[in-house]
Amino acid sequence: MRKVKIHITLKEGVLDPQGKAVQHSLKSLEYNNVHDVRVGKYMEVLVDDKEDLEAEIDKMCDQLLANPVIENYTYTIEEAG
Amino acid sequence: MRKVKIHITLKEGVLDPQGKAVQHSLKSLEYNNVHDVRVGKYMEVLVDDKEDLEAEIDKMCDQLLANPVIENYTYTIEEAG
Amino acid sequence: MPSTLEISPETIEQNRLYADMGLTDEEYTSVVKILGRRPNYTETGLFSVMWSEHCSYKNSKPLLKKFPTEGPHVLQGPGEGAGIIDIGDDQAVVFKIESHNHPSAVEPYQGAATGVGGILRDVFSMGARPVALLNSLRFGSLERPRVKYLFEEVVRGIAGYGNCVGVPTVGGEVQFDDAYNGNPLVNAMCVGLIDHKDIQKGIAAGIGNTVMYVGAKTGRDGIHGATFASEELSEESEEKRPSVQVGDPFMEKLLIEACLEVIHHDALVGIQDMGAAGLTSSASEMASKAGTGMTMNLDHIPQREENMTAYEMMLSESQERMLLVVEKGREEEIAAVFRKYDLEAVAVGEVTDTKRFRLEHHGEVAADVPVDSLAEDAPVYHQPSKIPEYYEEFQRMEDFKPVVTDYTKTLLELLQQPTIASKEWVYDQYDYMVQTNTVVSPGSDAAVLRVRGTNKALAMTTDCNSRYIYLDPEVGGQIAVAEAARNIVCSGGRPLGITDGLNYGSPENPEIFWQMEKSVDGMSEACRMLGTPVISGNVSLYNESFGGQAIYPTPIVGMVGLIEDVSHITRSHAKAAGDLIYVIGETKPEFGGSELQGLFEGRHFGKAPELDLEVEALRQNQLLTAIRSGLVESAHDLSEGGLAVALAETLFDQELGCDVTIEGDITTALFAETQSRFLVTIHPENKDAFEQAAPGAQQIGTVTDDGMYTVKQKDVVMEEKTSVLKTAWKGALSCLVKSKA
Amino acid sequence: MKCAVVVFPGSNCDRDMYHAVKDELGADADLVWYQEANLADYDAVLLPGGFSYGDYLRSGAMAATSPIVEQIRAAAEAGKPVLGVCNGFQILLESGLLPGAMLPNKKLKFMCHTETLIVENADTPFTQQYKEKEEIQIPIAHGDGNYFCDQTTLERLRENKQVVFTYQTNPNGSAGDIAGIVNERGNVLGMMPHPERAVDALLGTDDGLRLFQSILTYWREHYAINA
Ligand SMILES: Nc1ncnc2c1ncn2[C@@H]1O[C@H](COP(=O)(O)OP(=O)(O)O)[C@@H](O)[C@H]1O
Ligand SMILES: [Mg+2]
Repeated sequence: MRKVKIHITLKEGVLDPQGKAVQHSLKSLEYNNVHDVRVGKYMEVLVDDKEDLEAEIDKMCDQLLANPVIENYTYTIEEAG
Repeated sequence: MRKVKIHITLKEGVLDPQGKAVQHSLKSLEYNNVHDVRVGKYMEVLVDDKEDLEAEIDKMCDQLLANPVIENYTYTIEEAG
Repeated sequence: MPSTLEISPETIEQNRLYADMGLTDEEYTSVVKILGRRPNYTETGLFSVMWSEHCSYKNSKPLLKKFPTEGPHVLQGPGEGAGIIDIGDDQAVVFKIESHNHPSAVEPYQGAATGVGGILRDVFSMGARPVALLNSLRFGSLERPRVKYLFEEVVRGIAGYGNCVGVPTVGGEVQFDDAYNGNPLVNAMCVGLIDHKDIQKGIAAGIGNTVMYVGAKTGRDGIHGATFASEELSEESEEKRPSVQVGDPFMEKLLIEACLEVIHHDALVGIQDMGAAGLTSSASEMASKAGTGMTMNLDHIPQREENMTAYEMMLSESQERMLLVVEKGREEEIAAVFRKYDLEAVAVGEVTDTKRFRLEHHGEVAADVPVDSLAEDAPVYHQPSKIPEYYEEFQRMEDFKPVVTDYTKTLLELLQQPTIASKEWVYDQYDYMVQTNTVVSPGSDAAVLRVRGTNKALAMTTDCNSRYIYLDPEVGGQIAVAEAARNIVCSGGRPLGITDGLNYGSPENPEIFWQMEKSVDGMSEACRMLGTPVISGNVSLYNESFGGQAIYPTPIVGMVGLIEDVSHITRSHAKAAGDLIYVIGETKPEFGGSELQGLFEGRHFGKAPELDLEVEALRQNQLLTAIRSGLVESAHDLSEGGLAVALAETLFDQELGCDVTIEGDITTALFAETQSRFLVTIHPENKDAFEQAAPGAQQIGTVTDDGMYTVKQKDVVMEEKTSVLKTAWKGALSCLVKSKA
Repeated sequence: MKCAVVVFPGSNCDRDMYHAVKDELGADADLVWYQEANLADYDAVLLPGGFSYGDYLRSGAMAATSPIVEQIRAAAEAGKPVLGVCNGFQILLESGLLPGAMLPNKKLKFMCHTETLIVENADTPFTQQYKEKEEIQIPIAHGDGNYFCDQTTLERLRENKQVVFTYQTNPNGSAGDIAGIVNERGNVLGMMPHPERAVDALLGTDDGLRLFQSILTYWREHYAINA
């Protein structure tokens, strides 16, 4: 079994309303040293290992998990604990 | 400047309807080797470095970024590129 | 496989572990007597949840008996998932209110969301399609960061759930008062529509029939937290902690559609939602009501987590689950209906003739108790009651006489009080239009929904001014019902009945029990007089913050009315310049519990306003008759803030002006909160007819098109642009939310 | 004209769309379950609003992976009118039938109220009965209605007159104030506002009815004669 950790982030140039809101809230809580916040998704997917696992994860991300118009994704594959 | 990468995940035992739905969807796309999906948040926060940065990030997470009743968080601090 | 070492009956008794679960010594003794032996761990759990106030109403039952619950049009009174009232044409309206106060105090988003989910299930488990949601919310002062967080998240949670399932949230109320600083109230109400022939019951009838489980898997959600404090269990691993219930509105939406399909299937015998106390209450109540017994094999319960014990499964409050009883041999037909929606219906047990509730797990008997002992035989307590000191003091007080120097400034301040200010910030987040029946959307007195395919409409509202109830529970209780009825009548509806959400502090405190008793008396009297039986309700006690400070007694009234013809639908907004403005009802210098008192004094004291129920009923009838005769352009009840506020609210929609002349003491005329009053606008040509229909009505002025809010006596008392008043009123709440705490 | 209202798990404006077309417009309509539909039998395809798959992951994303999307694509390629409202629009974006993507509303709150829309292109199968630049009242109800596309796409949309509706006062942060767009061919419309909620004056506005009437007229002009 493998644990795939997937990070999905907004592409550069895509406005991030959530990030902006968090940044704004942090500022009103007087964290004045915060310059930027970007909010993305983090997924942990538990899969059976197989030969072409990477290719399959790529496909999953392209097909469903990320939207290529606005998002990038990266992932790492680990031994599942 | 530092880039703080924060992972926010649901505590164990807390229902993750979103993860369940994604898992189900992957299954109907015939990724039959997927056993579990958990969906969390990933944030990148750009901050000025300071002495007690870790303590401050902890405070931010407790106070705003994570919901301690249902979520856990972890983070790493990197040199901002 | 089962790794948990089950605690022995002896240990439970010796270490009084039952007390951690909420049973008293006497209750434990009577369980032992019922069983003829000591209960095991699971059985102790079953009794503790079923005999809790939430499930058994053990402290409130004697009070609830006082409510009138019958009427010629009542098809189902209290007792089932929700009450049902006939609306003609073989259709009926189904409704109920439910509290989710404590979960919302801990995790406001999920607490409120699952509150909405729960009340929806109560309604669609009757076979009704949910057509509307309402809510009634109480928070402390928005100046506190925690309160602000609770308020924002509760509203977001209600929206998140209701919007997703596609049931419009059409109305409600929000009040803010220091009394709720430590303990917010979140009550959700659902209204459904049903054809008489589709009415379902939650019964487990037919010996040998199959019990089926549908919906979300069972996890360790919301299991009675106290049990986990015991030493034995704290040695267990972290993952055994109960977790907060998380709602899945998507699952609920599938359940709604599947259940509304399955009720047409003749293999279905009974259906009930799993609400508080989950499997335990739904299963045992279904059997108890049918006079049967039930055996369940817990190995078949769909489980979300590993190694769940019988105790955990039976006490779990995982959301979005339903229990069905199905004709033996026809399980597959039922399962097929659910499969279409990707839902699994699993056979988990069978109806027996033993009148016992028997649970098997891993080949062993996990529990075996008489089924009636859980439901019907629960203890009933008659708590002592005592008149509170504060009440006697309030009764002795001189009447509060506010001194207003600048009427316009005072009006502006009142309009910005969060309880009076526009709730648009709230309801803009709710999809109040989905299902396309919402004729009068939030922002008027009651919400109105047409009944598609007919000429009828339903009016609905939630109301409760808890300040009056605090000052005088009996009169306050009457006022709560009367005010709800006023809102229905102002919309053109005849009140049909109510659901009540009784929220109080600890019933074990005699002064609080007195509040409960008196307010129920008051509500009952008003219900009798206004012809609105109580068809369902909910009780939430122990609403106290850590310092032992109880909330104001808050018995919320959810009322539904029938509008016989959509042409009778009336709003609170004035329609056109030139229309005449009338006030129905005389005004007295009553300021106890008023907004003005709160504004000036920072607290509420003295006597509540008086109420004469006969006068109330008469005026409501006159106004309704006038509305139905087509004589009324707009109607608005006078409530918080008195005439000055009501007049402003009436003008806001189109930013019209008014030219009004008042008589007598100015402060009283403008700001007193005397009951049984209405503000009405009519077309000038209906003047004579209207004055005949509403004999006591007094013309106070006219609607103008100059956009100026003008009130005179001999001289001008107030003169301000309606738009200025509106801006203050409209923006106040979002301003308070955004402001830095 | 026979319309298919496609029902996904979690759709919740399906019946509203059905009533609008069937009762108010007077056309034929069926509610078709996404797994069972045969869209070849229909003259127009309507994707209703709601929360397909709970709006989990991204609004419309999971619905966009279901097999019926291929049938919707075929209907679009055959030139049939395809209308996606709210969640239907999101599904059209996620499946690539329309360009761009949806982000959360800029204020991050769900919002529900009536907006003033401006008809930017009155020459589509959906808008013939409106006048160009006409202002119409149509309700919105969404949390993710902040339309995003890159600058090149935006310019192209404008050049091709693919922007059909804009908001008079942008409520959600949408690029170019966009409330609705069509594909290049003009027969696939996605819009966040709900025309099916605006077909009966009793509920506040009936400005949306003409959208459905336009579809019917278009169908009569292009297909009914041959059919
Ligand atoms: N929590 C809420 N949810 C939905 N609508 C609300 C809520 N609170 C207030 N409203 C709406 O705002 C309007 C004004 O409410 P309120 O001032 O309590 O009216 P009233 O005093 O006439 O009962 C009503 O239409 C009501 O339904
Ligand atoms: Mg009112």
